[in-house]
Amino acid sequence: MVKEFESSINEKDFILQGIKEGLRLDNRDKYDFRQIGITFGPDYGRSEVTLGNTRVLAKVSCEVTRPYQDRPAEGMITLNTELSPMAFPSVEPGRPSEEEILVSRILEKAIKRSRSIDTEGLCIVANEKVWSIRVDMHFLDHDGNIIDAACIAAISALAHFRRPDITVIGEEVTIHSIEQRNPVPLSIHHMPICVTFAFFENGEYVVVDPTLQEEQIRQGDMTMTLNVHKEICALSKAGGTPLKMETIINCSQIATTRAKWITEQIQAALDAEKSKK
Amino acid sequence: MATRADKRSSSTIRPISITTSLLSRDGSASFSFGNTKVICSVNGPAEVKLRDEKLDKATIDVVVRPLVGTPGTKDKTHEYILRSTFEGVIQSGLHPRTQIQIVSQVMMDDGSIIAAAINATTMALIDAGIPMKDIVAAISCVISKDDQILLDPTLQEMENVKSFHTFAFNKTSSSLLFCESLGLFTDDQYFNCYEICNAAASAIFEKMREAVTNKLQEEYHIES
Amino acid sequence: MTSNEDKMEIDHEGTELDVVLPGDPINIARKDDLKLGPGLTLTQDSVICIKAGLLKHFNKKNKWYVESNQKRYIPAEGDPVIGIVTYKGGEYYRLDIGSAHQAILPILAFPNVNKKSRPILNIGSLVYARITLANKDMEPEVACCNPKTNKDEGFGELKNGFVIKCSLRYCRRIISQETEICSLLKKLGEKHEINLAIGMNGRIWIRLKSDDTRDTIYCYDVIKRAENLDNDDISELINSLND
Amino acid sequence: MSNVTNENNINLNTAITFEAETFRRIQPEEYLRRYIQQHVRPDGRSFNHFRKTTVNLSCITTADGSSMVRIGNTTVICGIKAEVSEPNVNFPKEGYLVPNVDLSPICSPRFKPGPPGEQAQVLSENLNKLLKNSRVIDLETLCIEEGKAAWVLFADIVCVNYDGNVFDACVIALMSALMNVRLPEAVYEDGLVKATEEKTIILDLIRISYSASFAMFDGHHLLVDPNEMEESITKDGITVVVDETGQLCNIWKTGSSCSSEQLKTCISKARDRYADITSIIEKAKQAI
Repeated sequence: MVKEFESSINEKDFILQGIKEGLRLDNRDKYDFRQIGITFGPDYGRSEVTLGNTRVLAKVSCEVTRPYQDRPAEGMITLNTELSPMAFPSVEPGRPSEEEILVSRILEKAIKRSRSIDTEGLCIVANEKVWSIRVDMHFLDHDGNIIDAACIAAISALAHFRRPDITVIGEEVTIHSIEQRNPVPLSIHHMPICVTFAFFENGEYVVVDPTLQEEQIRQGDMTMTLNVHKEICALSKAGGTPLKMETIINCSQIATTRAKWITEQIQAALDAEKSKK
Repeated sequence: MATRADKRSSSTIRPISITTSLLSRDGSASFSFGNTKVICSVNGPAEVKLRDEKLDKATIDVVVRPLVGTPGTKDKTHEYILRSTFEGVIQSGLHPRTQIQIVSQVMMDDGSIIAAAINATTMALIDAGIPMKDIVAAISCVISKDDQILLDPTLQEMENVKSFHTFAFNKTSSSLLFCESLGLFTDDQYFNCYEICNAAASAIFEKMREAVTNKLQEEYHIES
Repeated sequence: MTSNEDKMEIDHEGTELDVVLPGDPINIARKDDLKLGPGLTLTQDSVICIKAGLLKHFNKKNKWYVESNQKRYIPAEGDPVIGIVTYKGGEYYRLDIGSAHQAILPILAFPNVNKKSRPILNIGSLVYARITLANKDMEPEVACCNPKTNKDEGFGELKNGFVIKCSLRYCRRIISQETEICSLLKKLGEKHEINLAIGMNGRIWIRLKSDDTRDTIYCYDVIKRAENLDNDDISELINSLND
Repeated sequence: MSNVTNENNINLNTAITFEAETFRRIQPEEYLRRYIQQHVRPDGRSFNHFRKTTVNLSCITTADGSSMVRIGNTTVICGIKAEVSEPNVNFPKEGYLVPNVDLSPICSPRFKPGPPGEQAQVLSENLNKLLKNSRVIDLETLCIEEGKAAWVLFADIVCVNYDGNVFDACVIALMSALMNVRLPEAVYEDGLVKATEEKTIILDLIRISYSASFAMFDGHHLLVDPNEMEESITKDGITVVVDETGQLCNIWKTGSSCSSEQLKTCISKARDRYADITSIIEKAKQAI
């Protein structure tokens, strides 16, 4: 159990002073994201995202299972966001920390609850066999804003994923291997993108995509999940300083432009991958 | 010599790639055999939990995370393998009452995962500057249905084989540190695999030396 | 550049790279008055290497050591370090210096202090101190004054400014005044008046006289970037400073 | 042997002399080294001497097959319970054999209550891999109706007394319990499985494999069947599993280095051990 690295008062004061003057250590503007790197794995559904020094790996896999009784004709999506001691040294394997619960809840809302993936399309034989899609998130390095990086990784992995093709004759289901029939992508309605804000001095100063040092001194944070059509899927403001309505509206404008920019980055990476194949 | 699906001869290893210091931890490294890739991070010697504290040496804590699914008994066994293999090699007596935490994460799974994890751990420990009296290299092989020994098998080559072997050797005396052999095999087959993997291990040690040399050249800006 | 014993001098023993890995046996001709530095150890009869890095030796003094780099600091006596106060006790402060155990800074380890005039440090403040006791079985101890001269020699609390985190080797290079980095810092000093405190534990404290945030970030960036540059890149960096 | 007075035979180069028990507690390694130098072990055994092994079968009436194995003080009980369930969708013709080792606090104070610790999980995993890879039982013989119903054999192994070398005891217990299993006739009719009252069907096992474990001390002393004290000092060791034809099924070696000659001796000793165990099991079979 290694204590989270605490910075000194001098560093905290300096960063706060910098934010007040609109200056950040890595010379970013207050509404800018860090450099995003998306690399897709040799196998389908594997995406490794770097957001500055924050690094997240998402792996999508599928299997055939029985559906839930109350939704016999719908597939399932499960998300595993266990924090790894690689990125969070002070985490105890087994006992989920408070941060882990917050992160997994936001990602759950962003990817599952927002109906981004069409689950009806995952049904094979009603209340017999459905596809169960599993997204495993692995946090490799944490330099702030793990939520946005994880969301980009999950969405790009789901978009990159292909499941084996199947033919159904009555009860009989045959699953074709990748060599026989080329695999089928998931049907994605829209791409929810998380944009995280950090607030300082009772909401007077706002910063997008905070680094770990900025996260340590923020007084409040908010994560907006929205898609490229300017629709808000989820909004999480868990405690922290109360914010005026204008700040939230102002943040939503910034969030829409950022979400559009990120979606373009994901699309560019996907197209590059397609042309490489 | 029946060549394999990816045109390799039976005793060639897939292309090895090693990168170090890629994470913000004290030491980190990624090791890959072709499409099998494992990232390992080392943190320490650092603060230890009171209940794990040992008075005369460092506590070695290992966490192994699979690529898919939640960690199960298979990963717990890999943790036990990594800890027992490296406990004999790390000079933990130099840092009493501390903890050296090794976290190994599978990035791509195309066979020989435990061998890649052991090699990644060696490189991560070197990157973290943890004192060791020797280093460890590991390699796997299978004996196929027609009694052919295939070195460094891919996931596909590991299905319906007669037996599957993983060996880990140390560098100086290249003696055996870890071995797991499963399936049905005779003594000669076992010792054949032992020799082939021993030779392959020294090739991996050369790759490790090359990686360290390249990194040092970069750091000291001396073109070799 | 011949090295003398007392100054911590990096000996530029030619450019031929003698890379060693843990476990490599080192064959040493002269066994008499052999001095083994960091990274090497004696087993039964032979010397083996326990860290990866470059093997260096001074044949005059038959002193051998391995020059390696790492991020995790291992306390060594006499090292100046930058610590963060994490606990304020009656008799001592506890500092986090980035090593396995936190360092103890006794209240009396300040120049001309007595029971009454206590130094005021609170949790989270930065302290520049020298390691007085370092041993693997005990918690390290630091002090902010030189017991002989009872002067603070620059040690004590560091007020505002910022901290650069870097590898241990970079700090060693700066402290040993390698020419390129010296000239870089001098050049930087001409533009902005800076004072620096170099901690051997991979932390460098930087504060500009003008306390201007923009310039401090500029200097922070220059020093951080110089870590991975080689000598001629650094001179390029120096020329680029003029504009 | 263990309470030998230390005045006479331990050479007195060490100035201070201890009561044997305190010496063992302070310097366990040195204590063991003194014995090994005299080619004897603290409990009086020679290096190649397995502890007294006894097996008795069907000791649990409610289980479909059970056995209790004692190797010296290490006591392990295996109970196999058969149930019916749907076969895996990818292997419609196969039943399941699920071994699980439980090292509960009863057997030794080192185990805490709660979920299985690392050692228990490693034992279960190694047993599972042994069964799967060296095909002890053809899982298709457990199939009742393809794709619909198949037998699941839950093999729960509980360690009652822990005194080292639990893996050997578990392997013997599992194999002997499998031999002891009696299953009822089962037939599948439109969604229901009908099983006859008396249980007569015996599992046809393709292979019976037994294991032998060794501890390596100071790099060149091979101690057979280490007890708890020896295991805690030498930490890890070698386990060799052979089957009735003498073919190797599994070699598992962790910890400090060893040479191939030592591996050869372990393999030959494992084969000798195999003969002893089969005779013990034969005796146990007549006993029921």
